[in-house]
Formats: sequence, structure tokens, C-alpha cells
Amino acid sequence: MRMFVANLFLALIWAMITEGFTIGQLGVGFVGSYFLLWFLRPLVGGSVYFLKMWQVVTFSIFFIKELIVANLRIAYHVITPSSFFKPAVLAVPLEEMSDLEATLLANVLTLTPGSFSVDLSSDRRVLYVHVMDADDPDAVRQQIKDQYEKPLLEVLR
Amino acid sequence: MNVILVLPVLLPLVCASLMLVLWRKRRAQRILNLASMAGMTIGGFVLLVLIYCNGIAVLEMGGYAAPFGITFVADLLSAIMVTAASMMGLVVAIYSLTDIDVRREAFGYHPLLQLLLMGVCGAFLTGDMFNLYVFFEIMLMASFVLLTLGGERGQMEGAIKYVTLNLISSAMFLAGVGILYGMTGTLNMADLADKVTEIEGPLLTALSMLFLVAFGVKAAMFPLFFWLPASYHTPPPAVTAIFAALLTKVGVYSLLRVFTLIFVHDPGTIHMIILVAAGFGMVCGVLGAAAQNEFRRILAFHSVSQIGYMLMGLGLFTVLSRSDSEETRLIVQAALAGTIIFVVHHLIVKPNLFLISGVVERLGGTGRLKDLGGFYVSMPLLSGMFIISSMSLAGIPPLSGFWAKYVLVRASLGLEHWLIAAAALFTGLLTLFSMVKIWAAVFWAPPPEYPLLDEHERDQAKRGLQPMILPIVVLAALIVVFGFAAGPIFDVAMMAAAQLMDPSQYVDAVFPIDEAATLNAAVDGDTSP
Amino acid sequence: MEPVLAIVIGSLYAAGLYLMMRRNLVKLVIGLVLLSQAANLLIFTAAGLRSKHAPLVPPGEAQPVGDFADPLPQALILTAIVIGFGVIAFTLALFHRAYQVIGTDDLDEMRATDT
Amino acid sequence: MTLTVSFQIVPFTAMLTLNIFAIAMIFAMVRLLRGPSLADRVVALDLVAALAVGVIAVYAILTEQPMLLRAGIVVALVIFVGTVAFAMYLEKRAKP
Amino acid sequence: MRSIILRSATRYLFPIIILFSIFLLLRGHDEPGGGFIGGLLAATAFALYAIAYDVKSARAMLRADHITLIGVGLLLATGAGIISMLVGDPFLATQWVTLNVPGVADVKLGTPLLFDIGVYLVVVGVTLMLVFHLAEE
Amino acid sequence: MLLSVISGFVLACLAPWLQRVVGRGAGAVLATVPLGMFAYFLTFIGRIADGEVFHEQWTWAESLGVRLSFYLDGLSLLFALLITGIGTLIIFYAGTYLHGHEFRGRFFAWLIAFKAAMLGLVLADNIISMFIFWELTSITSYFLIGFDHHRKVARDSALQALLVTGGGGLALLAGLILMASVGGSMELSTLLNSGDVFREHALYVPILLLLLAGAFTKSAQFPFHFWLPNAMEAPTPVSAYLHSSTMVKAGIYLMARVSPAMGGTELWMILLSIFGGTTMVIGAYLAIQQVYLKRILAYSTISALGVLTFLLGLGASGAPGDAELSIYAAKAFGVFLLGHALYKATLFLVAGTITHETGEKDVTKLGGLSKAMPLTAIAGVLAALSMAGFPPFFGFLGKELLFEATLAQPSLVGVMTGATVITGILFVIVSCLVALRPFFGHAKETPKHAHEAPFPMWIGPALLAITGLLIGLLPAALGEPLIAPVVASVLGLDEPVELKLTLWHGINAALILGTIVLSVGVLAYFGHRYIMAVLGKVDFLLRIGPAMWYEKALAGMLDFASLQTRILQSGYLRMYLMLTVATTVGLVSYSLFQISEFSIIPEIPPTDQWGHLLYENLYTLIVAGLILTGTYGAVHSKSRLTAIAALGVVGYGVALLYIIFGAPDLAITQFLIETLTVILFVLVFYHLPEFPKISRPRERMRDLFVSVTAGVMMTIMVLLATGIEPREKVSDFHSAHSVDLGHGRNIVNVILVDFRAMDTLGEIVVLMISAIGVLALLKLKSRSKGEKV
Amino acid sequence: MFFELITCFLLLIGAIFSFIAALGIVRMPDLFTRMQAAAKTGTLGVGCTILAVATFFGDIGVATRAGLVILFLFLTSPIAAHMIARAGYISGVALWSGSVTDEMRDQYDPVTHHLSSEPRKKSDNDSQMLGM
Ligand code: NA
Ligand code: NA
Repeated sequence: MRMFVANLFLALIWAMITEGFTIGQLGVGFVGSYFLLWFLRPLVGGSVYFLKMWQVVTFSIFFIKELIVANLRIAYHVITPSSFFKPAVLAVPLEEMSDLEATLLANVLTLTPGSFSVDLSSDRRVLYVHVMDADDPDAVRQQIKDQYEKPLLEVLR
Repeated sequence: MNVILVLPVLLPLVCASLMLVLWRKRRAQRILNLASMAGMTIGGFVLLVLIYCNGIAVLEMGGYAAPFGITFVADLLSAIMVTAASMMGLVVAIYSLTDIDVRREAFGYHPLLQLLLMGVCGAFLTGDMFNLYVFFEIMLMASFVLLTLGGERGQMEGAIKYVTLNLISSAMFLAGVGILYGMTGTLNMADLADKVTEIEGPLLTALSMLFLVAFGVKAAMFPLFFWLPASYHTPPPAVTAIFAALLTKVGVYSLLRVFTLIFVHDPGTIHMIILVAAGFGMVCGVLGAAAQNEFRRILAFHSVSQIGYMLMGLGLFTVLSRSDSEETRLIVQAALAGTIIFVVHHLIVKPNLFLISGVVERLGGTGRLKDLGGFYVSMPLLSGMFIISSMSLAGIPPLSGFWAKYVLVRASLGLEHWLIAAAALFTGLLTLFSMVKIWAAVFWAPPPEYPLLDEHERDQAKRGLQPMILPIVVLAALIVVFGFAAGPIFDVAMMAAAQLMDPSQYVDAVFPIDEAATLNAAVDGDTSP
Repeated sequence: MEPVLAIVIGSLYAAGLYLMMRRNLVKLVIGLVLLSQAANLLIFTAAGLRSKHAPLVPPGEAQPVGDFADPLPQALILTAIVIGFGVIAFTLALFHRAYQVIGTDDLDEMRATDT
Repeated sequence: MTLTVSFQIVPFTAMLTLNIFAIAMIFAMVRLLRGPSLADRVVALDLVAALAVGVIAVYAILTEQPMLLRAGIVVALVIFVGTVAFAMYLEKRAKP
Repeated sequence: MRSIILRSATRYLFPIIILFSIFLLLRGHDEPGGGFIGGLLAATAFALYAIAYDVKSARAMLRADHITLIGVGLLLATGAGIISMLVGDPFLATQWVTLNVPGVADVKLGTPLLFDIGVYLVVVGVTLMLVFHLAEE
Repeated sequence: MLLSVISGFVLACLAPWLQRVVGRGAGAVLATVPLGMFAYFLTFIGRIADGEVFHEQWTWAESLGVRLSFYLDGLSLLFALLITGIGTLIIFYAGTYLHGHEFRGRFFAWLIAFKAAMLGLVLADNIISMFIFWELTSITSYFLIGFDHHRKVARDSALQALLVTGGGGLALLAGLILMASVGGSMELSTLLNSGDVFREHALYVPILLLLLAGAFTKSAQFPFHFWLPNAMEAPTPVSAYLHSSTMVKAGIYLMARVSPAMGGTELWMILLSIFGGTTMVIGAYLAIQQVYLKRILAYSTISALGVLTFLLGLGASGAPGDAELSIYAAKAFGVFLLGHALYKATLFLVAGTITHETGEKDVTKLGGLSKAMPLTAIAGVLAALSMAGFPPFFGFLGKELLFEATLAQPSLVGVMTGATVITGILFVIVSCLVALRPFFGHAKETPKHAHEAPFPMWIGPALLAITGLLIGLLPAALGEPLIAPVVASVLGLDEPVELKLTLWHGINAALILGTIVLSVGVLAYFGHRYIMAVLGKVDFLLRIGPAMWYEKALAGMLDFASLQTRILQSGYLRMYLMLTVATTVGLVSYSLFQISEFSIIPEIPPTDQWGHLLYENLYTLIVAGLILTGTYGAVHSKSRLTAIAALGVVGYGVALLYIIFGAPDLAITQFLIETLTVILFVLVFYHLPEFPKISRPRERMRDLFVSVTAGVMMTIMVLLATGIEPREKVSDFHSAHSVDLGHGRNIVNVILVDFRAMDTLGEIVVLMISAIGVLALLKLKSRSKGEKV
Repeated sequence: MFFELITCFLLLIGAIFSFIAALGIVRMPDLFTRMQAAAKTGTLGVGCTILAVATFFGDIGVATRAGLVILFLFLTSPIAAHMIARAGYISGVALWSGSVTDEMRDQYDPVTHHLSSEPRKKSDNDSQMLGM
């Protein structure tokens, strides 16, 4: 099942990049990515590909909104004198999650307001995040957990 | 023609590819190497005979007519060069059986040798300017690797200089090609010969200087030769030998090609520059050699001076006008023929000397003259071969070198270029001096009091010496034969020179007149290949 | 635009050559890279910058439409770029090895084979 | 509004955008030259690459060559590998 | 590199890049791309893998020995040229066959594709050889 | 004649083998061949004396004007007889002299090869084949002189001889080539008939000087004489052969040979008589200062060669003045030549025998050997008498004729006669030194106990000495048939001349002079010690002699060579680069300056278009600025990683230019390559140190100047290229046929894989090689450190 | 017309954000704050521009490819930012003096490349770290 999804996903990408987007191209892409996945066996084993589409969509909208807000805020910081922001590197404790989930979370954080991921602890339990406004570190931590970690995990699980 | 013209490039390419697939099969690589070289040599001779009988041959790669695709053109000069190069490849391949150690074989010595030959033969055959660049790069890259193969300190130092200076020259070549294309819209040499006539003379001269420098560096022309003495003596003798045989020759060949085919508008300036470079090269090179005290370094420096000889003929070449007498025409033709003879002579003699130096270094443990000696007593055959080769290099009659020198000196005297003739003769004397210096130190002088190799090592070194001696004897025999067959060889060289002197032969071969209609049709898009 | 590009090319050549004339291996190789960029750009410019459109034939057409850049220099440069890459890679490895064997990256100390 | 007006507004904006992108690149270049740390320079280089994607996109609009996006895809996919390589260097160098 | 984030990102980026590289290879005759570009892109993917994990696993991913890869690629490219000589044409003259694949299109297969695949393999093999060996130092 | 020459070379090749097979008697066996030739040449005497000449021609390298053509006339016959006759005796002699020597086989090989070359030289008609034999004599004599190669002295002397004669040989080649082009033929026999053409030609002086340079060096004329005594390092048979009748006489032969064409001018006479005269006096003077037997003989040989040159100067056809005078001199030349060959060979062999038997070469430590070795003594004494000029020996005749020739001169009689008289006196002393001193007086202790030499070692000298005596006794019968054709050859006469050689032709000035010379000479011999003491004070002549100049010149040349090499081949890569770039800039700008109409400055558009142009091209300008900034960063940065980053920017900028000007393929490739290059750089630079600051400011300024000039040059070249728009481009074809012939819509790719697939094939080969190279560099480690560089 | 206005709007947004990113990278006080500017703003700015391409051509094929560019950009640029930040941090780039706190300090072990999740109280527990 999992392999099938992955296969279909790659086939879709194939059809997308070859601009025709015909059934034929999809078939070619399917066969092609079948062999590719076969080739990449050591790599893809154990990965989850099945995505809940509606969760993706909601999260995506939220994500895009956040993205724009983040940018505006940074723009504000860039233009105003530096005394208005208080950056910090914070340790954000994480729920139990897979590498891929942690990575996605880190990426999302990087692309959204005033924060970006510096590194993930080796045991994946803490994400170190650089934030622009750390007047109250604990509040920032909580905000990250509530606004990003939880919805993302919902989408992915 | 279809096969034989592409064979010198294709055979080594296929063999090298196979060797990559058979990367760990050393014996298979050796056999493949020898077989390929033998095949190339035979092919080369067949090509030579065909060209000799039928005139210039042309192969349109991919079936695209001349200026549009890449064309291989073989005139007599190309055929001579290809044949000689393949032969040297074969000889060195045999020599390498003993000289090249297992480690080097394991890291691609054989395919590299093949590819070096491929690059060289390609450069001799191609009739396309950019393709020439590509073959140059193949040759250079293969030589870079062969030069560094082994990873010893001297090799590294030599290679850095060799690589850097050659890359500079490649950059200039590339720039020259780019500008040439920008000005003429073509890359085919025959087409260029026609199109450059539309460019203003001095501008074309300026452009030709880029090519002069680019090829001059490869040819180790004065004052662009620095890489040669810095690097030639560092790799194993087999590699030095094949380098000495081929690398600079490709540069000289290219100079011959472009300055007789394309840049012929202003022989006064260009050829005087070449002549001056030739003269200084001869003297500086031979003086440099006189200052050396190591077998291979002496030989390396001599190459610089001998390049001077080769360029001398080209420098004497002038584009003849109708008013020039038949006598002048013959002298100029003889000058070019002299260059060709010298190239071929040097292509045989110098490698042989390097091969001999390899045996000496192997048995003596060093190339330093003061630590060597006694070879006249211990290796009489080798001594004989050295005498033949070194005397030929010094231009002692009736060996090959004499004829080359004689033809050139006669031509320069005939054209009343007294200075260059004097330089050539003086250089001959100093060459003799160097050769005799080696002879006296390595062969005549008693063995060193404290030999660098002990008994055991010497015995070890003596094992399997036959594959090293055999090529030396063969080449020495060739030198002698060359000397006695000087007449026919000169005739062939004169034929080749005649082709060089008359670019229209080349151009007509590439663009046959009766196919002109087809050509136009091709432009209009009516024909398919 | 050709004059501007010509100046860029000249500067690249000058910088590349200047770097190569330093005593340092690393500068040498950086100079080489600049030089190869310069040569490529030179081919590009010398052939004439005649259009901003890529030499592609639109689907369904038999020949390119409108004005388009000269494809041949592009093919040449592509070849030259790749050759240059191979050369630079080799040079890097050579310098790496040379540094290991000789123990310095100072070119002035690499004179043993000449004199 | 007629077609001609609309015909000119996009090229004009595109040209403007293109120039802004280009100037932004020069800004990034300032950081690249100033540093002070290598990481700063790499950030600047990364930004130059990102801006290059933007330039390609705008240029695709300006010259109406959508296939230029293919170059954008490659840049987007590949440039970060170089950045990663720099990072690797920094980390290796940081070894005690 | 011991970055978890990089490693897991590599796991999804790697197949994408490889796929895209094959696409560039196959479509290169009609649109920007081709054997070189495809090969370089694929090599970049492997290089990324080698940086994120290590050279050993990247090698394991490649399966084939570089040298063999290069040799085969070279033979393919040369072979594409030799095919025409068997027909009596000059070296490197292209030969085309049109295959009718129902449901897709008329697929034109020609020696240039073979040639480009050879180029692709050589470029991948060479670049990886360079990167891997330098990385192992 | 060809056979006689070729057989010599073949025999030389076989000699080592023969030596192994035959062993002890090899000398005798080998001697039979030259003996046969001697007999063969004897048969010609009659016909040559009758004025016949013989031609023989074999094709060789016809197109080069080179034939194996031979020409036998009086001159060459005399030489051929000497070469084969004396050669026979020498080989026979050497067989015993070198008995048991490890390399006797090789010795024979070289000796016989030398003999063959010498024979070829005197027989050759074609000038190039003559030159070839000439050079071969130089080379073979090199190996003979250095035969005792374990001694450094021998090696150095051989080198000296080779350099001096070789250098002259090269001049000779030039002279011969010029001669051929002036005379319009490669055959001596033809050239010699066109003497007036030469003498009136503008190139006469250079040709003459070049030929004489060859002849003087070979024949050890002052100031090139110094190599000859040093050549005494050779085994004695070699010395005897080289210095009596062959090697050194080659120069004499050459002068005599060309004298019909080149001789007879003022210049000829002045040069030859001055150099010859000086040589004969100095040689003889130096001879009596020596103590070693062979060195005494060597210097006396130089003197004799001087005499011969001197005589050639006096006697040549077309000479100003009386033809009779020329004949006198030419006659003297012929007689002296033959006489000298006979007695000098004898004396050398005798000297060799003495040294061989006693182990002593210092003449002052020898004495009374006549009892121990009577036969040798007889031969020696006979030869010495001939040398001293006692009647009735042939040497007497030579000396008489010499005096006659000088006395008959129209001008400078005093000087010339004085010189000959002094030489004559010194000759007498020399004769006494080499023949009286060792054999007579009281016996002295020698390293070895002297015995009579074995048969092969005394028979040669004895035969030669007796021949000298016989010809002296019967000059008209034995001498004239040989000498008269020689005179004809030297003077270029078609008819043989009447010579009237007689021992006694009345009391005349020459006879009186001869008598005086003899008596003074004998007296001087007994006062030798005192004379030496006096002369020792003016010994500085020796020290500042040309030998010193040779040493100085050689050392100077070597010093200059190393200086030049240190400068040119300094080992500094940056110097090499600088010179290479500077050369390019120099050559290109030299050519550019010749352009009359400079149109590289682009047309400046009208000002009202500036705004529009800027609007259209601003981004391109900025991208160019980006590249320039990146370049500046790469050059200026103190850290290499910064330089790499800056380099990256340059790469991206160039890629953007490719995008801007319609080259997406290039841009993509450039981006990819850039990334991969960064990876490679980072991998490698990780191991390399940071930049140290080590360049000196002045060097930096110089390099900056050179590189900026190069940059400007490139800019100009690009502008010039863009200024020319070709009418048609090959790419028009590619664009038009991309779809129908190439079946592809990406024209660039179609060019790469179809139209110009050969380039692409080559390019992947380059890539592949670089991969092997990297593999080898990184994995193939040196076996051990400090191994051979 | 509508799409053209959208295109212009997107282009301008993209230009502005990109310009701010560049300005930020010059003006911000330390590596991390610069990256805040570059990583987000750059990505969004470029993203908008690519969207503009999609709207301009209005072709579904172009749009999907534009989507791909954006997707790849969003996939790779955070990774790059992470890598630089991490490397910068490890190589000892100092935080801006105005920074409030640094909870990652001393958490990274350069020998084992281990990044701890526990705040380290003592600095002498290297041996313990090595044992892990
Ligand atoms: Na142009
Ligand atoms: Na143009």
C-alpha cells in the first residue's frame, strides 16, 4: 500500500513535469518510478506517504498566511533600528516524532514568523530555534508547540 | 576511407573503454594495449599508402557536409604523423611491459596511453578548429595524468608547471577559436582558409598570434618552453619517451597546419617571428642542456632546441607570389620538407634516447651523470644503440638527424638567412657536446665507486630487460634505415610540403568542386545526409 | 551590450592571470577557474549577442521562429565548460596531492625539478 | 483600458522587478565581501542564488520564454547542495 | 554530516533530483537539458547523499563501480557512433527508428539518445568518482 | 671504389665478432682486407700517371643531390694508397700491440671504420658524401682517441678533438652547401672546373673562410692545433695512423682538393701561408720542448701540417705571378706529403714499440736500446734521417723542394725562407731526439726490460722506413708517377706535369740552405739542454696558448649556459606565466598596432537614446557589475573560502548572462558545474592552509601590470570580433536542419549529439581521463619518501 | 487583464520582499538575524515572482512547473538555512550582543557531533558524552 502511494506520487510528479499531463505520460511515469523505487529500495523502506488531503490543505493555508506575516515582520525589523528586536536561541522540546516529521516541522518553522531552526538534538527531543522576539522565551516555546507542532502532526498522522 | 580514417581515433577509444570495463584485469589490458597499438600502426601505414597514392582524403563525421559537421582530413603530413605516432605508441607499449610497475598499471596506465594516442591522432586528423581543441584537451589531460601517475614529489612539481602553462595555452587557443568563429562564422579549417581572407590583415595577424602562443606553448617554442624542462624528466622513462615523441609534435603540427593553411596573409611578420623564436630556441635550449648534469634533463632541454629546428622550416616558409622563381619555390618547399623530416626524425630519436636513459636509470639507480658509469663495458649493445641515437640527434651523418639538419641548413642558406643557418650549425655542435658528455659520463667513465644499487638490486633490475631493449634496437635500426633511405623520405616529405604550400589542394579536397551544387542544396535544406 | 561584456571578459582574464601569478596553489586554481569562465564568455560574446531568445524550435515548427541566439557557440561553450570542469577537478586533486607530498602550498618552493 | 496599455504594464513591472532583483544581488554581494564570518558569506551566496531564481523567473516573463523555468527548477534543486558543502567545511574545520 | 534534518530531507530530495535528471536526459533533445545536464544533476544528488550520510552509503546507493559505469557509458556513446559504420555510413552518422507505442505516441528512437545516455553515464561516473574520492581523503 | 669503402664499414661491424672467432691472429686476418685494397689502388698508378681520372657513381638520395660518387685522380690516389697501405701495417701492428686487451675487437671495429671513412673522404666526388665521410672520421677518431676510456684524460682529449674538428666540420658543411649553390653542382669534379665562377662570386670570401675553418681545425693549424697533442691519449697505432697520413691530413686534402676552384687568390695565399707558416714554426718549436716521445712527434706533426698548408698557399692555379712558382710549391707539397707520411708513421710506431717494450715514454729516461731492439732501431733511425732531411732519403727531397719553393717567391722571400729554415733546424733536433736519444748512448733502467719487438711490430716501421729510402733513391721511378698527378690535381691541370724529381740537381741555394740546416740542427741537438734552458724562460707562450682559450671558452660557455638557464628556467612558475603572458601581449599588441583604422570604440548612440538604452540594459549592467564585484572578491579576499564564495557569485553572474542572452542550456550547466566545483573546492581546501601573504609589492605591481594589459588586449580582441559580422554562419545550417535532420527541437543539444557529436565524444573522454587522474592521484601513493625525484 | 494585474502585483511583492531580504542581510547585526531576513524573505520574494510567471502565462503546464519550482525552493531553502546556522553555530559565530538567551550553548559535542537535549549543568562531563 505504502509503496503504491509513493509510486503514484512519483508518477504524478513525472506527469506534471512533462507538460502534456496525459494518461499515457502518467503510465510511463508509473512504470519509470516503479523501477526507480526498486532501485532506491534501501532508501524508501519504512517511509509514510499516505497523506490526508484535507489536512494538507488546511495546514497549507495556515502556513501561507504565516509565511506572509513572518515576512512582514522581518521587513519591519529590517527597516527599523535593531533595538526593537530581542533575538535568542531557544530549546523547544518536541513530542515523540519521526525524522521526517521533525524535519518538516523544522522547515516550517524556518519559513514562518520570526523563527528558524538551528538544529535538532541528536535524540530528536529538542529543536533549537532562533527567534527574533524572545521577550518571554517560554511563551514563544508554547506558541511554537501549539501553532505548528500540533497541527503538523495532525496532518502527518 | 570510412574506416581507415577514423581508426586511429576510434581504436584507442574503444580499447580504452574496454580497459575501463576490465579495470582489474591487468593482463587483458596489456594485451589490448599491444593489440590496439599494433592495429593503429598497421592502420597508419595503410592510410599513408592510400594518401600517397590517392591524394588527400576526407571523412565527414556523421555524414554532414564539410563546414557543417566535423571533418577529418588526412593529407600526407597528417598520415605521416599518424603513422609515426602509432608506431611510437607500439614501441613504448612494449617498453612499458617492464618499465611500468604494477601500481601504475593498476591505475590506468594502459587506457591513458591509448587515450593519449587518441588525442594525438585526432589532432593530426581533424579538419575542424574546435575539434582540434577537444583533441588537444584529450591529449593534454592524458598527459597530465601520465605525468603524475606515481605521485612522487618531482612528478608533482613538474606537473604543476606543466599543467598550468598548458592550461594557459588552452585558454588562449579557446579564445582564438571563439574570436575566429565570431569573425568568420565557421570552424572548418578549409572553410576558414577561405573566410579569413575577408578580415583585415593586421587584425588577422593579431589573432594568429593567439594561435602562435597557444600552439607555441604546446610545441615548447621559445620563449614558451618552460614547462618542458621542468617536467619531462619526472615520470617513468616510458612516459617521458612517449611525451618526447608526441606532445611537442602536435604543437608543431598545428603550427604547420594553421600557418600554411589559414594565416598565410602576412608571412613577412609572422614567419619572421617564428624564425626568431626558432633561432633563440635552438641556442637557448642547447645551452640549457649544456648546463645540465642529469641524463634526462639534458635530453629534455635539447627538445627545446630541436623544436627550434622544426620551427625553422616553417619560419623559412613564405607564401610565394607568381614572381618567385621555380628555384625559390623549391627551396621553400625543401624548408617545409626539412621541418617534416626533422619532426619525424626527432619523433624516433628522442624517445629512443629517453628509452635508453630508462635502462640506464634502472640499472644505475639514478640519472645523475656523476653517479653513473661503466655501461660501455657492461652493456655493449645498449652503448651501440646510444651511439646511433645520440649521433643522429647531434646530426652526424649519415643518420637521420643529419639529413634533417642538412635540408634545413641548405634551405636557409638558399634563402640567404645566414643567422639562422649559423644558429642551426652552432646548435648542432653543442648538441654533439651534450651527447658526448653523456657518453663519456655514462658509458665510458668507470663505474661509480659506490654504486647506488647493490648487487641484488642490480640483478633484480636486470630481470625482464628484453622488452626494454627490443624497442631500443628497433628504433635504432629505424634511425639507420632513415639515414640510408633519406632520398625516398625526402621525396615523400617534399610531397607533403607541396601539399602544405598549396592550400587549395586541402580546400578542394574538403569542398570538392563537383559537389558544390550538393553543398548549396544542403544549405537550402533539400538533402538529407 | 558587447562592450560591457568585453570589459567583463577582460577583467576576468586580468584577474585570472593575476591570481595565477601568485605564489599560492589555491590562488592558482582560482585563477584557472576565472580564466576558463573568461574564455567561455569570450566565445559567447565574440559570436555576437544577437538575441535574447534561446535557440529552440517551437513544438510543431520545422525551424526556429523569430530571432534567436546562435546555437553553435553555445554548444562549443558547453563542451568547454565540461572540459574545464574535468581539468579543474584534476588540478584540484593534483594540488591536494602536491601539498601532501611536498608539504607546502608555496609555489616558490617547488623548484627542484628545474634547477 | 486598451490592450496596448496592458501590454506595456507587465514588461514595465517586469523590468522594474528585474532591476530590483539585480540590485538586491549587489547588496548580497556586499555582505559576501564583508563577512565577517564564512557563514555570513555563505548566507549571502545562498541569497544570490535564490535571487538568481527570481531573475530567471522575471526574465521568463519579460522575454516570454516559459521554458526558462527549467533553469529555475535546477537552481532551486541544486544550489543548496553547494551551501551544504560550505556548511560541511565549516563544521569539519570547527573540530578541536 | 550528522544533521538529522539534512538526512531526512535528503531522503525525499534524492529521488526527486534523480527523477528530474532522467527527465532532463530524455527531454534534452527538444528542450534545455541533455546528457550532460542530466548527468551533472544526478551526480549532484549523489554528492548530496554523500555529504548528508557518508561516501560509503552513497557508493552503496550507486551500486555499480564508477570505472565500470564510465567504461559502459563510453562504450555506449562510441557504440552509437559505430552502429552507423555497420550500415556503411560514416562514424557518428545518426540512425533513427520510429516505434508506434499505442496509447502514448509515436516514439522516435535514435542513436543520439543512446549517445546521450552514454554521456549521462560517463558524467555521473566521473563526477562521482571525483567527489567520492576527494571526500574520502 | 664503392666496394672498397663499404667493405671497410662492413668489416668494422664484423671486427668484434671476428676478434672473438679468430682471437690472437685477428690483426693479421683483418689486415688482409686493406692490403687487398692497397693492391687494388696500386693498379691505378700507371693510368693515373698517364693523366686518366676515374669516376664511379651510385645513386643514393638523388633528390637531395647526394650520390655515392667517387673520383680517383692523382691526389686521391696518393691518399688512398697511404690510407690502405699504412692502414694494413697499422692493423697488423695493432693486433700485437693490443694483444690481450679486453676490447681489442671494438678497437679494430673503430679503427677499420675510421679507415673506411677516411678512404671514402678522399675518394668522394659528391660534396655531401665527402662531408659525411669527413664527419665519420671525426666521430670514429673520437672513439679511437678515447679508447682508454677509463682515464679521464683520454675522455677529455677525445672530447676536445671532437669539438674542435666537429665545429670546423659544421663550418665546412655550410661552406660546401654554399659552394654547391654557387657552382650549381654537387660534384667536386664539376665544381673544380669552374674556378673563375667562385673567385668572382660575392660569396667567395665566406665560402673560403668556411672551408678553411673546416680544414684548419681538422689539420690542426694554429690556433686550432692544441687538440692534436692531446689526442696522443690514443693507443699508439691510432696516433701513428691518424697523425701520419689520415685524420689530420684530411684538412690538407680538402685544401688541396679545392685549390683549383678556390685557390690562387691573394686571400688564399695570404691566409694559407700565414697560418701555415705560423703553424710550422710554432709546432716545431713546441716539439723540441717536449720530453714524451709521442708528444714530440705530435708537435712535429703540427709543424709538418703547417708546412703543407704553407706550400698549398704558395702553389695554386691562377696564382698571381709565374705558373712555374705554383708548380714548385705544388711539387714540394706532394713530395713532402708522401715523405712525411712515411717517416712519421714509422716514428710513431717505433715510439709505440719502445714504450710498449720498456714501459717508458719519457725520452730523457731512455737510452741505448739499439742493442736490445736492433730492428726497431734501424727503422727508427732510417725514418729520423728522412725527417731530418739527410740525403738520400725522401725527406731530403721534400726539404730541398720546400726551400726552392720559398726562395722562388716574388715577395717576402726573407721571412718565408727564414721560417722554413728555422723549422728545418728544429726538425733536425726532433729527429735526433726521437731516434738518437732512445737508441744510442748508454742504456738506462726502464720499467720493463726491453726486448726486440715481435714480428708484427717491427715489420711495419721497417717497411715504411725502407720505402722512404727507396723512393728517395729512385725518385724518378717511384716518386714521379705518384707525385706528378698530385701536382696536376692541386693545380687543376688536365695534363700531367713533368716533375723531374732528382736527388741531385747541382749546388744551388736550396742545397746550401739544406746543408746549413742540417749542421746547425745537429749542433743544436747536442746543445739541446742549454737551448731548452733559455727557451724555458719564454715558456709563457705555451701558457697563454690557444689551449687556454679553448678551456676558457668552454668554461665560459658553460657558465653562460647555467646563467642563462637559471634566468630562463628559474623554477618560479609565476615567472613562467608572466613571461608567457607578456609574450602573448607583446605579439598581439605589436600586430594590433599595425591596424590602420581602429574601429573598436563602439559607436556612441545619440544622447536622447541613453535613457532608453539604460532602461533596456540596466539589469545586464548590474549583472556585469555583480561579476566584477565577485571577481574583485576572488582576487582580493584574504581567505580562500571567501574567494570560493566570490567565485560562486562570478559563476552565477555568468550563468545569468547566459540566461539573458538566450542560452538556458549553458546557464543550467553553469549552475550545476558551479555547485559541483564548490563541493570539490571545499573537499580539497579543507586540507590546505590559509593564504599566507608572501608576494612582494613590486612583484605584485609588475604582475598586475602584465595581467591588466592582457585583459585589455582580450577586451580589444573581443570588440574587434564583435565588430565583424560574418555574412553566413555554419550555425544557420544547424538551426535550419535541427528538426528535419537532427530530429530535435533543442538546437544546442542536436549540435552536441548529432552535428558535432565528435566534440562531445572527445569531451566525455576528457572527463573520464580526469577521473582516472584523480583516482590515481589520490589512491596511488608513492612507494617511499625520498625516492628518486 | 486581471491576470496581468495579478502578475504585476506578484512581481512587485516579490521584488519588495527580495529587496528587503537583501537589505536585511546587509543591515542585520549578526549571522542569525541576517538569516532570519534572508531565509524567509528571499524565499517568499522569489516564490511570488515564480507565481507571477504562472499567472502571466496562464498555461497549466507552466503553472505546474512554477509550482514545482516553488515546492523545491521551499524544500531546499530551509535546509540550507539550517545547515548554515548549525555550521555557523558550531564554528563559533557569536550571537549578537543584544540577544536575550542562548539555550544551545555547550550542548554540542564537537568530537562525537552529539547535540544534547538536556541542558548541561557541568562542563566536565565529556567522558560521559563519549560513552554514549
Ligand atoms: Na563577430
Ligand atoms: Na558579430
